[in-house]
Amino acid sequence: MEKAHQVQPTTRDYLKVGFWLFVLTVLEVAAIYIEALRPALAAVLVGLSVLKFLLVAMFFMHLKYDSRIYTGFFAFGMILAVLIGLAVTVIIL
Amino acid sequence: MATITVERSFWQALPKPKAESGFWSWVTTVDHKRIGILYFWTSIVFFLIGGVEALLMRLQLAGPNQTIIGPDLFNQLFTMHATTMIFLAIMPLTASFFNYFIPLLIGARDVAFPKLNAFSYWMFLLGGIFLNSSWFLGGPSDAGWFGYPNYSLKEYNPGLGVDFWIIGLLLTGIGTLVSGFNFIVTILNMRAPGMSLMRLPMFAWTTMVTSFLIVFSFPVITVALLLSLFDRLFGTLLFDIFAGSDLTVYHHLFWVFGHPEVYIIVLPAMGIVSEILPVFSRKPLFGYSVMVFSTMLIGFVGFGVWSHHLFTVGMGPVVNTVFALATMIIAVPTGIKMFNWIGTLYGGRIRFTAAMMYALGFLALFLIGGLTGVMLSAAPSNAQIHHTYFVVGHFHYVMIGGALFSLIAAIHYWGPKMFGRMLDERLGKIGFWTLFVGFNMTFFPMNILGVLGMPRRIYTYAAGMGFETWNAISTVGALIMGLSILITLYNLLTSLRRGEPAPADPWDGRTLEWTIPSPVPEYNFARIPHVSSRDELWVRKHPQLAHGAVAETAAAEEAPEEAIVMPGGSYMPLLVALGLFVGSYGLLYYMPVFWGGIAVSLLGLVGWALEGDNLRIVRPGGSH
Amino acid sequence: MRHFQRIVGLAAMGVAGVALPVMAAPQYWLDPAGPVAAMQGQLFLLTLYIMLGIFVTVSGILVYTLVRFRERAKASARTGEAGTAARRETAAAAEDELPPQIEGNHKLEIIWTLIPFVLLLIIAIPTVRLSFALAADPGPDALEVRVVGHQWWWEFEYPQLGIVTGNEMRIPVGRPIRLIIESADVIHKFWVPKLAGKMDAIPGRTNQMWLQADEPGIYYGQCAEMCGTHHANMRLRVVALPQAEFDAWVANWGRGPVVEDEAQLAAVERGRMVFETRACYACHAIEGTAARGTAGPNLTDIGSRTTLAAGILENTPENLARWISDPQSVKPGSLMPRVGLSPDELRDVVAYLSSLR
Amino acid sequence: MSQASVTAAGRLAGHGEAAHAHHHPTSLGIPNQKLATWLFIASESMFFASLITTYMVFRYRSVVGPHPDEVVNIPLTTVSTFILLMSSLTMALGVSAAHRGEMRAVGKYLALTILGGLGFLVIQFYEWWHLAHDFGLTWRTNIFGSVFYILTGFHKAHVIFGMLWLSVIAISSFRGTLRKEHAVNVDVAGLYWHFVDVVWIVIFTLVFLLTEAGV
Ligand code: HEA
Ligand code: HEA
Ligand code: HEC
Ligand code: CUA
Ligand SMILES: [Cu+2]
Repeated sequence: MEKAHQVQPTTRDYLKVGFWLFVLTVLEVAAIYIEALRPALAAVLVGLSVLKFLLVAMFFMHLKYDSRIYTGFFAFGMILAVLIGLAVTVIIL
Repeated sequence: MATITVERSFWQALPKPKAESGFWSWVTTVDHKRIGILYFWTSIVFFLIGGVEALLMRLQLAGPNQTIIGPDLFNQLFTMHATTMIFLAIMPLTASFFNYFIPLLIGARDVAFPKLNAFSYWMFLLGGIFLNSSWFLGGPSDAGWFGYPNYSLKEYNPGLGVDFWIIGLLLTGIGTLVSGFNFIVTILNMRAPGMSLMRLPMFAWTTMVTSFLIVFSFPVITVALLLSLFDRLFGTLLFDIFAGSDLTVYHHLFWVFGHPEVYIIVLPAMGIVSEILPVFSRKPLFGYSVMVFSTMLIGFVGFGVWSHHLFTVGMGPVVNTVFALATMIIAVPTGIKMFNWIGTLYGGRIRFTAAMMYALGFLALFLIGGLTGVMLSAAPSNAQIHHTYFVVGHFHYVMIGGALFSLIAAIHYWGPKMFGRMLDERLGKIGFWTLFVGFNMTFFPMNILGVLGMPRRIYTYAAGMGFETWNAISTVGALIMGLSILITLYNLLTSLRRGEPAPADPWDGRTLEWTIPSPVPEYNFARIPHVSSRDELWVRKHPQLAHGAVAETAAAEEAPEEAIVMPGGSYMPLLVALGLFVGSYGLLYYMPVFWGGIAVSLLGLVGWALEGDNLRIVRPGGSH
Repeated sequence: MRHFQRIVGLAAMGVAGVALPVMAAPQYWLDPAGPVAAMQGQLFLLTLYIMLGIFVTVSGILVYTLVRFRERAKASARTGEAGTAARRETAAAAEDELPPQIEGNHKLEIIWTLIPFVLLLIIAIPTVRLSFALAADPGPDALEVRVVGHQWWWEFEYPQLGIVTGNEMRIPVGRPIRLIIESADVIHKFWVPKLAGKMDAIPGRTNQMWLQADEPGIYYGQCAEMCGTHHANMRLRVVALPQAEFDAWVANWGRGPVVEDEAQLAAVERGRMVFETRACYACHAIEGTAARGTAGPNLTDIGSRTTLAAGILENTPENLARWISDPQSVKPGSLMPRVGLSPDELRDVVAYLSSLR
Repeated sequence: MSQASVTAAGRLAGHGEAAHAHHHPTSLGIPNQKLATWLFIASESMFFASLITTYMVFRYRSVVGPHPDEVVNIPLTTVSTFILLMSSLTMALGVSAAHRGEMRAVGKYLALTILGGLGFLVIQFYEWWHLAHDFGLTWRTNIFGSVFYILTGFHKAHVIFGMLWLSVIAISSFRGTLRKEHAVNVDVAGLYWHFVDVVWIVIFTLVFLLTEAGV
């Protein structure tokens, strides 16, 4: 059981996160159709999806409230995965 | 012994194994010690199989133009030899010691997930059987232990051999991954009170780092294998040149796994040596915290060097140099370990027991293997030694001189604890010297052969190439190694029956496993120990070393707990594993069997989750 | 200097008595025949010397430690070999004899972190330099050869000269050769140890390397990547010729049969008919004839090669006949099938192929 | 289970599979199951990273079409993405209910989550059918087809497995056998589900949006 003194997000908090996820998804799709964004589109899209990723990880997956160790494992795995993935892609392409 | 009954839903009413001895007790066991012993004997059997395969290759290579073994069989032999040795012999043997000793070393009664632990073992055993059954079902893979496509695809490898190889590795891989999670959680979360992370025995540290390497590298080979399996079974085009593929994708995926894998093999060995050297020089491990740090560094950097296996695929000078330099860096933390081991010995009072001699053998031989590794890492000259017997020499030095020597040291050191009998020291020493001599005779000539220009994976070579003498020496050496292995096996088997009964602490040990009887009772510790020092037992024996912190009285002297609850056996781990095992044959022969197998596994999982705990109460000191 | 290095290298690689087998080792690359292999060998020797130094130092300290700090007889008599329960009681008595319980030493640890760094730097610098140097293009006057690996033979195409040959690559001495390395089926690895290190032949990719022979001679090589049944029998030779001889070979290539008398000419003509009518032409090409196959080696200059079937048979008329009459008994699993020829046909075909010098 | 044996069970240091494990303090003070699940997730990150890397390298290498930019269907995939995101929301609410001890409510939230997963799958399988039917793209058509179906297929397999897992919990909730001490089991299943969602966020961006953006 999680420690009693830890703040638990309320249903309202979750709904808020859900709402923002919705907004971000809409923004992502909208971004594609905005001509002005074209030059930086890839960066914008990656940025938005990182935001979504963080929202889910921090709130739904409780990383914001839980032991730092979980964050450590996950972040380590993710960073390793991204670095190796990028390296392999760069080497081959 | 009482059984705790809980309310009986359908799943909870399923039969629970009751046997406490005999066949079914082993099949359903979730006791980490029994699982450790199962791992032990299984991996020894696979080691013998891999060794016989090696001897056959050595016989064929003893002289030029020999025809004892034809090319296709030879290719199958080295493929299966390597796969068996790495995945079915050395890794599970280390897992055997993880299983038996990690809970003992950290003062726990079991691992974090006993049922998962049993599952890991069954996946290993059944995966190994699946892999080796290909010998009888049309022949095993001949694509080498990295199974590069497109040679490994249907077009060039039409039989089922490669499929067996891939699926066999996937099956054992599942078991390995699961045990990786299990041991990290165990070590992080199941420590006895007072056993802080910086008091963990080195073996626990190396086990944990190894487990992390498993957790992060096995998924990658899983993908690599799955991709070629899809090409083979379902006709996808991932490695089809004519569809525009690039084969180096597989190269990279394989070695992103493959390099961490070699540290998965050697780190536990380093941990074992770090346990043994202090005991037999009667000194603490030199530079403990630096050792911990360099273990982590090796593990971490080990993920960034994979392309040193690919210097000749044409990645260009920039990539080659980056990976060459990264590879060289690893020599620094490894060197730190080497010097700390010598620092441990220095000034000590060194007892040359068989276990100690094997551990010292590790130091000398791993040194040679490591140094040849650094020679390999210089990309431009790697182009000459790459894929020659120089590489074969290198990796046998690190994997046998390193890992295997250390594991045999562990057999002599921890065997008495596991089996309750002392091994014969004299035979142990004879075993050591024959192995040491045989090993160097077998593998040192290989370094020379590489320089003379002998490529690896050739089933024959012409006369007059300058290869004859060295190959002949090497073959004789391999026979001597075989003799040595037989001596050690004989020692082990006879000592089990007739050896002197082992006391709790035969070596004047330093760590918690020596505080409890040999062999270890089911509950390990009659009372969970309180730890106040890195070398807990040593400090209890020498209170003047306790640096202010007062060592608690030995756990054994306290009154034991009167009732200890232990997990009872379960059929489910085996059931889930069997479903996957049988299903795998279905994948190759008859799809309905595959789906049936998956269904059985899923049902087994549900049963696993819902069957309840089958807890049993054990009373130390009672009639048990 | 090079001589000296070679001697040290030999001594280092082992044990007395190495010299003899080494001298007869046609793939011993520490005795290089061109600049690429020489540079690579030098880097190898540098790493070898440094590693030897480390090995001697570290194992020296190890042995010294073991000898000096071994438990003396007196102590071991008291504590006993394997120890028993009794040792616990003597433990208290032995207390005063515990060796100093040293747990570490920061200064030492820093030293043995730094020294390896420096040693690695000594290797790292030439590693980087050489990596780039060897990857550089050999320049415009390099001769280009396209190397294609096949199961289990090598194809060499000279785009600038319009020449295709197999298993034996002829090159002029003293001129850099730019190799374009490809594969027709699975992954192979091109390697001629005395001239240069390896480079992969990967289907779907094109790799480049260069090499150069400093002296005329025949240099052995072989495939170094597991490529199937006859990976061990996928050998090759590089024949380095003085420029004039090379030019003569180029000029003669594709000139047709060389015969001594009328009788031989007749046999050769008959042989050519056999070649162009039986299955041979479907897989093999011979310049100036109707044979245009590409599944097997180009045989235009087969008579002048030193070996057959990727380096596993000496090229003699008897071996040629043996090969053609039943390749599967020589190289079981080879992709050249047995073509049923009558003894006469066989004799003529051999005469024809032998005349293609 | 008698009171005495519960205390005794507590002494079995953190025996993770016992439902009552979290009554007992573990060394780090966090439940074994959660630790293990996070490790599993970290490991799965490497799995999907390998697949995604393969996808990124291979996607435009096909010698014959169709190529990614000819087939991606943003509106449809957006809807399915949105549904999956919302199933994560209901999942989070379910976990939250479990922590408050409202074990009956858990089942309802999980049922919604499973429904979300089902909606996602239906749309995704429709998209597969659409690709195969209208573009002739199967996993044997070209290299893009192979790697696309394998990547999205493994993701779907994860969704399906998650749905089975959640069903087992939901059913025990409805039957009333899910008790307060099982909260950590709900928690862990939730982590898995969110992770599958997170992976889809990445796939959606890399496979669909970036393609549409012409990268
Ligand atoms: C247990 C397994 C193990 C271990 C520990 C290592 C350790 C190392 N390996 Fe090895 N290696 C393999 C198993 C292992 N290897 C296998 C199986 C293959 C072949 C796979 C195949 O193709 O089938 C291989 C292949 C291989 C290659 C590719 C060869 C090729 O195909 O061309 C390279 C190249 O860089 C390499 C390098 C190294 C290095 C630098 C280390 C370093 O970690 C070594 C570090 C140790 C030391 C250096 C000794 C102690 C240090 C000191 C005393 C300090 C002072 C030293 C210096 C300053 C140098 N290895
Ligand atoms: C940890 C791993 C490990 C271990 C322990 C070994 C052990 C041995 N290996 Fe292994 N080897 C590899 C890993 C290992 N190897 C790998 C990864 C490859 C690369 C494969 C590839 O290219 O794909 C390889 C390749 C390889 C080759 C090169 C093949 C080639 O490239 O053509 C050779 C050649 O000599 C060889 C020899 C040996 C020998 C003689 C032993 C000996 O040490 C074995 C000693 C054991 C015994 C001799 C058994 C004793 C038993 C008996 C005497 C019989 C008793 C029997 C019964 C009771 C039933 N190995
Ligand atoms: C189906 C294709 C095929 C046919 C038909 C065929 N060959 Fe070959 N041939 C090959 C291949 C492939 C090789 C290379 C074999 C190897 O070295 O593994 C080869 C090798 C040879 C060699 C040795 C070449 C060298 O460079 O060493 C000779 C000579 C030869 N063939 C002659 C013939 C003759 C004569 C015939 C007809 C009677 C014939 N071949 C028919 C495919 C064929
Ligand atoms: Cu071609 Cu080996
Ligand atoms: Cu490596």
